[in-house]
Amino acid sequence: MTFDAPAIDYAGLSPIIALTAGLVAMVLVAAFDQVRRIAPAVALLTLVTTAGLLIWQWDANVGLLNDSLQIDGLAVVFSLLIVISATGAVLLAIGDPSGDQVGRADFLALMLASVLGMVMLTMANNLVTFFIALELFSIPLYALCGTNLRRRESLESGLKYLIIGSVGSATLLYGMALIYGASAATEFTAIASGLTEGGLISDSLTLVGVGMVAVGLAFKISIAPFHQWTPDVYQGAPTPVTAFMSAATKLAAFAVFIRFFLVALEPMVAQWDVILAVLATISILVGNVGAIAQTSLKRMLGYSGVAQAGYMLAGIVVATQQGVDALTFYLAAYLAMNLAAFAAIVIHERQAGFSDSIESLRGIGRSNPVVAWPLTIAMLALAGLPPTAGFIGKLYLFQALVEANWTWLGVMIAIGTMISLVYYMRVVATIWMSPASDASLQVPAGEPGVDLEASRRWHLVIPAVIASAASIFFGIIPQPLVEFAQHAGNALASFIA
Amino acid sequence: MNAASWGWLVLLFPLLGSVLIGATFRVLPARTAGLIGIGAIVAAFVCGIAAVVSLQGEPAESRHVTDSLWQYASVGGLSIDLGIYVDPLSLFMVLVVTGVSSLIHIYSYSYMKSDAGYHRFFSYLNFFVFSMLLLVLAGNYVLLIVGWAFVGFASYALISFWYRRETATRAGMKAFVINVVGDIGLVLAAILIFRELGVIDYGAVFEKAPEVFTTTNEWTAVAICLLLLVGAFAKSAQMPFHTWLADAMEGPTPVSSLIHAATMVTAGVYLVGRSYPLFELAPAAADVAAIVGLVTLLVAGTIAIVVTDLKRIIAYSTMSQIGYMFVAVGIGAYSAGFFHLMTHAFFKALLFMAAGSVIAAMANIQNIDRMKGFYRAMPFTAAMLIIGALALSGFPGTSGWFSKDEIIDFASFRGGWYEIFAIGGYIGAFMTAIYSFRIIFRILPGPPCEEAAHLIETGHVVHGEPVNPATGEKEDVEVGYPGEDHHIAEQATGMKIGMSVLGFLALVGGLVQIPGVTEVITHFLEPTFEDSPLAAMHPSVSEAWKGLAKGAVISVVGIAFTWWLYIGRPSVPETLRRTFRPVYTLFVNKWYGDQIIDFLIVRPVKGLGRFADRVFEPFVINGLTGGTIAIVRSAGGAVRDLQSGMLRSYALLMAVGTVAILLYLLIRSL
Amino acid sequence: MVEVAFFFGAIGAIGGALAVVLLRNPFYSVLALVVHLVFLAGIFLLLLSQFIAAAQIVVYAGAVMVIYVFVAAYVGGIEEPMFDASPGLRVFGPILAAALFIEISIAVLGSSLSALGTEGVAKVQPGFGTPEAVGRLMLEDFLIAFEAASLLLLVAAVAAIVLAGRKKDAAPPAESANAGEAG
Amino acid sequence: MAIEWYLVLSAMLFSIGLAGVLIRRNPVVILLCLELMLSGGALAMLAFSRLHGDGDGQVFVLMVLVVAASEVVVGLGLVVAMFRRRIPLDVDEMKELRG
Amino acid sequence: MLSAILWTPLVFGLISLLVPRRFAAWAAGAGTVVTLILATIVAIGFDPSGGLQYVVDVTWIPGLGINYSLGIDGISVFLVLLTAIAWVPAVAFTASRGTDRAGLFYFMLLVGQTATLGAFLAQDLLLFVLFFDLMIVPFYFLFGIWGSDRDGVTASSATVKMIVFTLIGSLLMLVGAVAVGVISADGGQLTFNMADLAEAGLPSGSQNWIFWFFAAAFLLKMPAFPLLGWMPDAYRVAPLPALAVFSAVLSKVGAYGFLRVVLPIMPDATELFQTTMLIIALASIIYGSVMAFTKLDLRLILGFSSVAQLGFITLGIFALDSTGANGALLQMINHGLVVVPAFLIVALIAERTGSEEIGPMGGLAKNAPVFAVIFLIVTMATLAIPGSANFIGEFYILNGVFNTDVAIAIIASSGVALAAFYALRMFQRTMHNPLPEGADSREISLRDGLMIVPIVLIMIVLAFCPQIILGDTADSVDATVAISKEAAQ
Repeated sequence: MTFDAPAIDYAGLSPIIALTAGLVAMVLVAAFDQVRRIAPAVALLTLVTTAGLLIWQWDANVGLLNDSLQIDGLAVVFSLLIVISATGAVLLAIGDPSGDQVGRADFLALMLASVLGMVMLTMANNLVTFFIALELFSIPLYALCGTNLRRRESLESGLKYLIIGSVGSATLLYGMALIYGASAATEFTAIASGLTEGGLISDSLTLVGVGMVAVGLAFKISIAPFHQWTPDVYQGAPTPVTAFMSAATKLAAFAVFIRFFLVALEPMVAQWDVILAVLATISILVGNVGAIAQTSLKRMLGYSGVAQAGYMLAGIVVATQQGVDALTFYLAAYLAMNLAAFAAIVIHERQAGFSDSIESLRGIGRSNPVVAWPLTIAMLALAGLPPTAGFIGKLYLFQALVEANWTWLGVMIAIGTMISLVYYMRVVATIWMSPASDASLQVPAGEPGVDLEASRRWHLVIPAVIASAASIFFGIIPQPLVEFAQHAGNALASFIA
Repeated sequence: MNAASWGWLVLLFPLLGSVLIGATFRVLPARTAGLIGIGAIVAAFVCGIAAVVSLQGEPAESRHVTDSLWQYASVGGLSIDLGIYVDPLSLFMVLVVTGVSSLIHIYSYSYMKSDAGYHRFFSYLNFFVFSMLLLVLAGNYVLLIVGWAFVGFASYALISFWYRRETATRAGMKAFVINVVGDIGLVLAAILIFRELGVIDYGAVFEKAPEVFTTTNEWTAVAICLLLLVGAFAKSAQMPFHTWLADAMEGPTPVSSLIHAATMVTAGVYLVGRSYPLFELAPAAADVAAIVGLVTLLVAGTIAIVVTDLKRIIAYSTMSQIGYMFVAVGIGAYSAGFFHLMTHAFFKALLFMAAGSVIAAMANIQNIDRMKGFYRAMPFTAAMLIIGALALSGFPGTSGWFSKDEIIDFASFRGGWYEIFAIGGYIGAFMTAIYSFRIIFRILPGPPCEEAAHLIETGHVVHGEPVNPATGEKEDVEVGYPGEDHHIAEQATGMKIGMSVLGFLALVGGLVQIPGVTEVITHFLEPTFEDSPLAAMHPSVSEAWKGLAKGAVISVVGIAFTWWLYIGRPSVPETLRRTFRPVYTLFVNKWYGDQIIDFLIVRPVKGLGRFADRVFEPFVINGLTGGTIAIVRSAGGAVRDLQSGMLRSYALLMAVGTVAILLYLLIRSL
Repeated sequence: MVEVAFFFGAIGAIGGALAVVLLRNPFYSVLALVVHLVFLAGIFLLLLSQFIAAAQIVVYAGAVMVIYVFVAAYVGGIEEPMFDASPGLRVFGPILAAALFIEISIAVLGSSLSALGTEGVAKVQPGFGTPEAVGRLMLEDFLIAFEAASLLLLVAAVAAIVLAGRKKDAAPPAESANAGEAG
Repeated sequence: MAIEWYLVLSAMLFSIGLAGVLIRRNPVVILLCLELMLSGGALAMLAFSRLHGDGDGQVFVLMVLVVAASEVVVGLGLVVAMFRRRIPLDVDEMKELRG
Repeated sequence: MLSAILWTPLVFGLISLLVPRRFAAWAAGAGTVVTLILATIVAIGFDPSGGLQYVVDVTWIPGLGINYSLGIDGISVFLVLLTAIAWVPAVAFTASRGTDRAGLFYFMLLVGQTATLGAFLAQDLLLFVLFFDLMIVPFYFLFGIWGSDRDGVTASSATVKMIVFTLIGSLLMLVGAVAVGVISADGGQLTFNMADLAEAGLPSGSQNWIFWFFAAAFLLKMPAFPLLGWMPDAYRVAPLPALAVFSAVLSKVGAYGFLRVVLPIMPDATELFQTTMLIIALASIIYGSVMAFTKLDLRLILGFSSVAQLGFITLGIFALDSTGANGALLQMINHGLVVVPAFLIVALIAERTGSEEIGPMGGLAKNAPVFAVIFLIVTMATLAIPGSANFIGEFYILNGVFNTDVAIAIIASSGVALAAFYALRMFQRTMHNPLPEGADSREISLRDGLMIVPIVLIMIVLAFCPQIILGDTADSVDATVAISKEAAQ
């Protein structure tokens, strides 16, 4: 039998190839005990190479392999951000007990696999790649959450994430099926044309399909009411994993969310924008009020993640290029602040015997600046106070919303932010304004991974410092980041206003 | 040098004196401070005379000079100059103020000797004189208000001069707050004037007023005048703003004599006289002034008859006398009013000084029931007291006789319902005679009380424990209240000079204004009131003399009656008191003025405060904040309950969400 | 003929599915799923997708289910009590599922996509659903997805080893259980 | 045989699977129910693929099989790990993380 | 030039954060002094009729149409100067007493100054909003870290309350500001330059809701009745030097915002809601005064008195009358000048009596005549005794309101009497009456005198010629008021 192999644009594909190579290499490393120690180096090398290749492909805008992938501004920008957060996570993972238990190489292999899935997802341009890439990044994450085998929470979070996640993907799959049925196509632009030509823009079949796809994605970016896994998983999973997934998952899912809804489903914006607006509102409220009175820092960040997802979703609702820009900017800012926060938490955990309770932060402001400052900056940024990137991000979102006459959603965001101040500021208050409690200092003996020197480890301090510095820097000189974000938006110029 | 420049100098000296003393109180020996104080005022007095001279040089119609240092404030057409307005009236006031002040300064030089707060006293006193002069020289209403408030402040500072006494501080607070109420009246008046006339300077205002208020008693004009009167009454302790004056006696005696008898309290009269063009356009308001004056003079008289605190008696008599002045300016007897203002300044200051010397001798006991036989103990003081009392009760020939009766004459001369002012005036005069000589007959004659006796024997006064006469509590000598060797009574030269000069003036001061003979005041003030129809008319000389005769009779009879009351039949007062118990209680409780104000104003305001503090803040204000927080928190609780940790319930919620969304979309697709 | 086959298959598939849900012993549920998959494969055949049907039987009923059986056997057949800690779910679960079913059905039946009433395009191109066709598509249009799928299997294997595989440094059950409590 | 019927069948399987996830407590069984949901999706895919006579759907289903397999493997891995840690295999018992 | 003023404090703040602690105070002090000098130079070089001056205008975020544009006009010139003045004694006082973690303290304090100056200088709406939000952050730390738990109020809880509630308004304002820009750009070139926005003119429909977004922010910041729930606790815990500048300057930014943003950009809405705002202001006056003479805690007395004062200021602004607005602006500066020494005096009193409750106090004047006199002057200025510049401020305000609504003017004037009462009460209960046991009546030290007296002297100078300020402000203010006047027609 004969078949004509598709033309392969290796340049465009290079980032994926690099990641795949890295992944395979990592698996090999895992196989041989004597070389395990180089695993982090391999991982970092892979990520850096990928980043380099992505930057090389900065201006690319081509479909790969019969348009099953599309490498363009959107893909490049989001992939870069994903790679950055992965890099941070890898650094934080060094010396993490979970890594040590499952074998560091395996751990990193899973992480790389996840990254690969994400990068692929940012480029996914038809339903099949969409689905497979989504699973490729989710399934390793399920495993990663469970990798701290000693802690019951870890396994529990893993299983919860897996089951709920699978329900989500099943729903997504069914929705895809319906859309495929309605449009008779799997490639995004083809779907758009299929739907319009078939006159099925507002057909029940299509709409239900869209609804189910929306649910599936909403789950991934933890939009209420599909968010409930988030706090549990954030808290239960090993902190480096949380640090990775909190930003990266959102980045990947939002990338495909943008591409699918603004390319494939662009003709029927009027049908879905209200749904998304309502979902955004719900998560803003639920996330913010849920975060109040949390005692676990990671858990609180989980809820705040829900709220932040709500803010970001607003960027899609407006269905304008500016909306995409704003969303991208916000995601980038969110990456920085989140990384800062989690890096600080990792350092703190390692010193304080894996307690991430907010109480254990009392008096840190005096005793441990390396934790206090990044965490403070992160909180201020998440709360959207100047002069941090968070402020500009909100500003950008507001502009996009007002431009598109979604002002009420902007007001919702403002209200949500007001509520959020309560818990963010409480953390800052605990850090700086309460006397140190002895509880925060005494470390459970023999706990693996406890490391009183953590605040001097370069691989922990560097992410914290860089990330928090970035949150401030882009608050004062946002223009570069704005242009960065606009690069993503421009990719869709031909599809949306 | 024209009158205006002299006027500025008049202002300058007291200010300099005050600042100088205040600034150098650490280094300056006490006496020098006193001398500086005196010097400043005397200099001001001299400049005042110079100003008069240079002003009299002018032709009558142009005897008013305005001069402005710089623009004080100017926005949106409302421009205020830092300017003065020099004319006979203001200069007249300047002379009275500076003149009396100089004497009182001299008196205080000895009286306050050995008071720990000596510098403070003279600094304040000079500042007061400065403020008073600013008040009378001010060239526009805003600056007037400034002076107005400054004298209020000075009076506050001096009333609570012995701030160790809670009674004193409370009295000071009372005086200040009531005066601020008056200030508000003035402020609103000024604003209203500006709104109606578009100007704020005296000259301009008086020019434009007739053009704007074409008909008499336009409500705006009346409103302006009434607001002015609020200020005037508050400052001059007229009803219903009179309650602060009696308490103001907490201050050192020279203060009572200067501020609360001679000068500040008469500012209200000056204000009305100064704004006469407005008042003549709103006769209704003028009548209000007169009526209030009348009521006050009667009420205050009744109180003065019954109270037993020496200084308070004189204080109430002051209120009563100011009542006369208000009647005068109210009915248009301007020159008479200001004449009485002058004479009153003389004899009332004198009375206070004498009283002060007695009180000193009594080791600060002010209750006249305890005083007896000071005639022999302190002949000089006694003489001064008698002179003062004579003048006050309008004994023929004394200054009070001429001035008071001129007012009453004018009232009866205007006739019509103005007669009641005449009648009331005579009644008041009778009462005046009674209370002034009540003092004399109670404390001078008879067997000396122990203090007096001690003074006679040792030639020196008792060294009583310094106590607060009001509460009887021990005094803290260091914060300024007389030290051990304070009781120099009348021996001190300073006091002698002060008293004797004033005594002389109280006796002969009236001669400047003998009807038909010397009408100096009238002529002097004429240019100010030249275009006032009321000022133009005079009772004929004969009528004037008739009136004086009546007055003479009343005062003599009154004095005689008083003699009979306290010397002839000492039992009578007691029987009277018993027979007219209710009336007596009413009088002795000062017609319950304090209680009424307390009930009407103080309590409601305090109640409001309590309400705001106890109810409004916790429930409403904090409710707004706490309430929102509570709502959010409870919502958070709900979310957390939903987050049961049960995986299947998570799935359930997802399913619910999905079903709901699909439902919406299905409906949407129809 | 086709109808009969369809309903036969449908009943079998649904029956299997219900059995999976309702049988209380996990072990039986696994077997029930196998049954379900077999019948489903039959229905796949009706949809002209022989290759998928075959894959279904071989990969699924064959390979995957074996893992299930092992695990089910390893962890032992835990009889779960019929009465549920939270009876609410017992009630609402089925109701919601039913609601979802109805909604999708309405969507399908109410759709204006007229073709739904038909058996699909009259004559599909020859060899539709044959291994060749699928293979060609997979290597032409969906190469990347194919690669991804293979990687996915690899990763899944790694993950399984990571989680279930015995590590020399992994703590023996007993004490780690305590650790579990402690954590 | 009209395609609708296949779709209705797939919807039913999907729902049954969902119901199973909601009412069963043994993670192993829940994984089985997830399989049901996926196969529901797969059936729908195939039905449409037949409808349009277009092979993409079939490829898709193949991918679904792979995905399902991987999920199962990881899921069972977790189950085994939990079993090893003596953690009761009952999702209602997994309440360490809550609130 | 303006950039220099704006960033000097920040730079020195960083320096004092980095240098060894014993130099920190010097660095901070130098920073404030340099700022003061620069501000003075600008104020002297200011041309009353020159409109907007020293303009700096650079694109900052072209992507969002935000410019870094500064400028100074009659409305802001003296507020900038006030800010520059107020910080000097605050730093000096802290330095003289010494503080824990000095570097951080001065850093925060000076960041606060930069932010405040920024709010006054910003000519780009979003820049203004940014600085407006930024202001609160350093004070959150200052109050929280160096604050003391008093009367059962913990510093952290009080500060969280404060920042949350003041930012509620700010966030709405952010939305409002964006809306202003976008709506008036109307698809065209997006700009947030205030002047251009005023030019463009907003459709009155959108003005009406945007107005309240801004009003919420400003009223909360002042704070005005009934939005002052956060104020008492924050005042209770705050460290006094920081509180002095906070109360003196930051509260004014709210009022300034009305003049700078609301009146010119939303004239129709201003016109529409004038009465509402007047009533709110009136309520603040009455409530503030009443609370001020009910409370016993000196901080709260001053706090509520500034509520009342800001009520007056708001009243003047919304009289929409030249005299009223000018009076309001003058009053902002006067009140700022009064509050700084007032709070420092409170600190001195606390040092002498160990308490800030006037209940058990008294007699401090005994051995401290100079101290007493200084306090007396401040008190008199607080109650706006005629002859003080404060009086002229209130006089013009009342005049303006009188032309707008006589009834409100008359009721408002009662606030003056209440002010007299609470201010004197505060003075007497501390300085007069018997000296209780344990309190030590100590004369003010030369060092402390040097911090307070200069400001008192400025007050006296202004008392002799408020025209110094009014002369410069009049033109700009009149222009602003004129806009909303036109809207009325």
